[in-house]
Amino acid sequence: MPDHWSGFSYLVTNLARFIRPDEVTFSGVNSTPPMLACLLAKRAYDFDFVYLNVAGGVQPAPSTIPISSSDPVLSEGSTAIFANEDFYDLCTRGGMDLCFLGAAQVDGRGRTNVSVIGDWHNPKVRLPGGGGGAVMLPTAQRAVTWRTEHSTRTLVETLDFVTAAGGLAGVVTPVAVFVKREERLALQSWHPDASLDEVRQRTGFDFVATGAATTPRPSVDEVAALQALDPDGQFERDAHIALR
Amino acid sequence: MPDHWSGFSYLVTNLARFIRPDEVTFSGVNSTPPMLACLLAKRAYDFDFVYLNVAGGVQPAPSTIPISSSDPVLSEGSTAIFANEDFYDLCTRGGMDLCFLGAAQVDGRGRTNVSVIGDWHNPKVRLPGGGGGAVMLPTAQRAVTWRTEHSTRTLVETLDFVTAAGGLAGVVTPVAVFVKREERLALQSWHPDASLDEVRQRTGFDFVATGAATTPRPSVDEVAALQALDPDGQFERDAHIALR
Amino acid sequence: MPPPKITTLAEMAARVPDGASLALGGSFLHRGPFAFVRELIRQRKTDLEIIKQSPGYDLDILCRAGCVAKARAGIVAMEGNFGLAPWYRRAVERKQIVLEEHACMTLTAGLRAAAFGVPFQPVGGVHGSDLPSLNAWAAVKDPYGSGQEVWVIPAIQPDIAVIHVNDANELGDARVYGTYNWDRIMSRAAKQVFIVAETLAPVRSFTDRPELTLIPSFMVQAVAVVPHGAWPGSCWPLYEVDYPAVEAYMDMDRELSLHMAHAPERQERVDA
Amino acid sequence: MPPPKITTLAEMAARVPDGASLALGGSFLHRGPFAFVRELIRQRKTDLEIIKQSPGYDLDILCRAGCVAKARAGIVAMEGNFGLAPWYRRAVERKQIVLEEHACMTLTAGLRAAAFGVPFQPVGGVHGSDLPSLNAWAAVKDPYGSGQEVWVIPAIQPDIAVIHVNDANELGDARVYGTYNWDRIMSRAAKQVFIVAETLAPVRSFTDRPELTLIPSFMVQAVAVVPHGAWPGSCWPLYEVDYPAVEAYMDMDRELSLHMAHAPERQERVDA
Repeated sequence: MPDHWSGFSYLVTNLARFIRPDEVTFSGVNSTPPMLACLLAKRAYDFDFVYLNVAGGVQPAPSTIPISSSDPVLSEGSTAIFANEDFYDLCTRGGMDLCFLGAAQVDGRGRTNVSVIGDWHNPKVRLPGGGGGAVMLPTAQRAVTWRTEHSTRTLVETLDFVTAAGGLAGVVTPVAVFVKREERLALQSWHPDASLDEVRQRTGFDFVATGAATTPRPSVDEVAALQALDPDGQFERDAHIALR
Repeated sequence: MPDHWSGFSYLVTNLARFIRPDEVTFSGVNSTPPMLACLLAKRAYDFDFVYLNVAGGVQPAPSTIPISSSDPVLSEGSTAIFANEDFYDLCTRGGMDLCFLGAAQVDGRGRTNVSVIGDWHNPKVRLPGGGGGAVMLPTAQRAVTWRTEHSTRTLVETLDFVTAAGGLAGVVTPVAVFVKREERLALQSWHPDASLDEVRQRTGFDFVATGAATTPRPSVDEVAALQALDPDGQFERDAHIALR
Repeated sequence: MPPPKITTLAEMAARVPDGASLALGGSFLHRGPFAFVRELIRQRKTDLEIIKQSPGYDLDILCRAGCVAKARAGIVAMEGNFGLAPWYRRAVERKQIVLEEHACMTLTAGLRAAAFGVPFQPVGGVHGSDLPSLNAWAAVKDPYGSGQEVWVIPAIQPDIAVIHVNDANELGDARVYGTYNWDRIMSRAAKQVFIVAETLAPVRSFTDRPELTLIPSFMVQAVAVVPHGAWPGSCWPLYEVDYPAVEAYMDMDRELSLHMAHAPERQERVDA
Repeated sequence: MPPPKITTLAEMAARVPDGASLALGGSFLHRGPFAFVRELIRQRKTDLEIIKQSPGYDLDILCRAGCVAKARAGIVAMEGNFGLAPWYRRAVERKQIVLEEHACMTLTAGLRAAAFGVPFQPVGGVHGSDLPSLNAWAAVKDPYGSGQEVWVIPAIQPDIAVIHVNDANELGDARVYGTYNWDRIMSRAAKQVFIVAETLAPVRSFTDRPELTLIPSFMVQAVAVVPHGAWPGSCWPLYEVDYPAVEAYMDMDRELSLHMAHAPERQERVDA
């Protein structure tokens, strides 16, 4: 796998790399890549962190990896049920260190749109809507999102609608990792098979790339963990992620 | 017992008589007489009502009658635990039909003081304090209190401090029952061994007594129920209630 | 004695007037009152207002059947690998329903206000979002001088909360295994609570462990026992999502009646 | 790996700095962290702020020992047939402590504001009471035009919530049988949570029924296992109030040390 780093593996692995020791980390609904990232981090890294999820799980040990990232199996092995009001309140009072949140469009200030393509009142595409973002993005210590498509449609200069503001701490796509720097998204690294030029061309907003380099390839432990989570490649196939 | 109706029995029985079929009725902390009244009503009356209490009980069937009216035994036999936030929220959103609340002083508008005798900042007697009243009295459909002493010290023209306003629906003492009428407490009935004159003399606030009469003596069922709750008279002795 | 609370799914749905606002329990494909929702369709309810932080199949199929006038929701999707909710999406894009778009927690704040008996509820975050102006939400400055401004959400009181649970008893008490999602606050905010239960459990099992009861009997107006009633969704730990059934549902060219005919509550009816 | 959370009562109390604000769990004579409170006295803590809707013995004995600077409370009494809390009463009347008098639910509203991460929390009722002017509480008019005015309470964030529970495990999860009183919101509002447990239960018993867990491990900083630690109060269903012991405590002429010497955690120490 290190020889050909798939977009799927790149996405999941780099989401996992945002997870830090001992922190409280949350993955939500409609969020298969961060769910896998949390489970990967539990297997691949030699530190512990508090994994909470939208299924009420607190440090769960699910017996199977579900298709739905809100499946109650994700609370299996948990010592407590931490239900929805509980984890939202934890976040708004400042106790959520890292929160993975979905987005359809992301702008250069790390704001997100999950509401609509086109005008809200005359939608071209009605998207899922507000979800966790508007409350969690500004109140989590760090919020990270992902896009399975890296394009000027998804990483935009101007959002069609600002669902959530507050500034993402990170964005991962199949070819790049952005982090927050001075209230803007800055490029941290790019896929070894891509280039800074390519990332610039495929990104709708301007960004700083000072110090950016190719992303370190997945470690043996990261590869093994993802392999264990997706032994027959079903998640990878379902994700339909292409580098280009 | 009907021949000599003790102040204790008068108090408990007349508190019970405020309970109505199918209503949600609550008894709280520091509230032995209403606790006994709820348990008496369950035994003596041929209707059902929803008995909630501060120990989290929902329709409990306690195996013993506790000295403390917040004793967890009061949730024994309950099918649910309805904890403190739950019953307060129920009350503030309008779902509590009848609420028994304690008071040290009551005025003619049915407001209560449970905070202080004397000036709040220079107390002669520091009383227990706010408790449920300030929130529950104005939001319960009906709130009823009791006093074990009927005097101008307890039923006053002017409260030393208004802990809770909103207008009590009823007040029971060892010799009288008051109910709310046109935003004031009006005398409903008096103990067969007392008189309207006596009640007037011993009450610090003016009240209307139109239609008031002697209180109906306890029924056979009421007597039997209280006897069953207090077979050796311990609660009656502990209550130290004298008619005069 | 109060009237018995155990009733049929059909009778329970019949108690829902056209135009009622319904809070639906569960989340996405998990533990939703889906048998109840299908019964609303069979009874051709109209003008419903659906309140749910994370609806999916339930809101979608109700939109498909033309039962919905308004949705108040946080995030609407089929989830799993199914993406957007197609009939909901179409209903919004064609302006067949009114959408009040929330964050999950702003909707919850509105439910909290109703549950707490206050006219509005402050909520953390939301700053910088376009949602407040969309919904004409107000910000209130902290009267205690912190300088903070906080968004407040007006009370949201559903007419009926409909909750699918694992166990209920004949008195109306209900409990859930695994996460209860948003069902607790829904049950406290709504004027009435209807329970759809997998199992009618002995009262004794509730008195043995009353701490597990999510919704106490006195708050519940009706209980229908519908095994497998969360189909095609999951009900932990009894059954998982029926993915092939959801996939078949997602075929927009396939008749809705084919899907409805496969519903377990339908089967049960035939048996009964 | 995080450091182990199981510690001794002495070490746990030693982590409380003078001047700390402590939310104490339970209610009146029931399931209070009384062994912990006595250990604070043994360690001669001063200037504590005690936060509890319905304190009794705990606040009283802390006042008696001179540990308290401020109390934020709803209703203070010994309960049962014991009436007022004598040493607390004396401390207030002699102005040895500052009292912030609440209704139980206004204190809870302050805790809710802290738990919800908002600067203030609306609360139902309170209208007509002298408490708002006493505490300089603000009323906010409903910005949504209902005409209602609602009292709002500023956030109350205790430094530490100390909760006496039935069972804890080595990870820090805690559960309670019977009512949890106000402990849930206390545990969510406080910066830290200390658990005093009757029993150290297997982790497996928590994973078997995670719905019973009141406070999840990651919110808990320390656990001390102190059987009978709620003495002279009750801990349902293990033991009832020790009424003779409370009666002896109420004798204001009797030395406090005599009462302290009877405490079960003292006995345990001698054994250890």
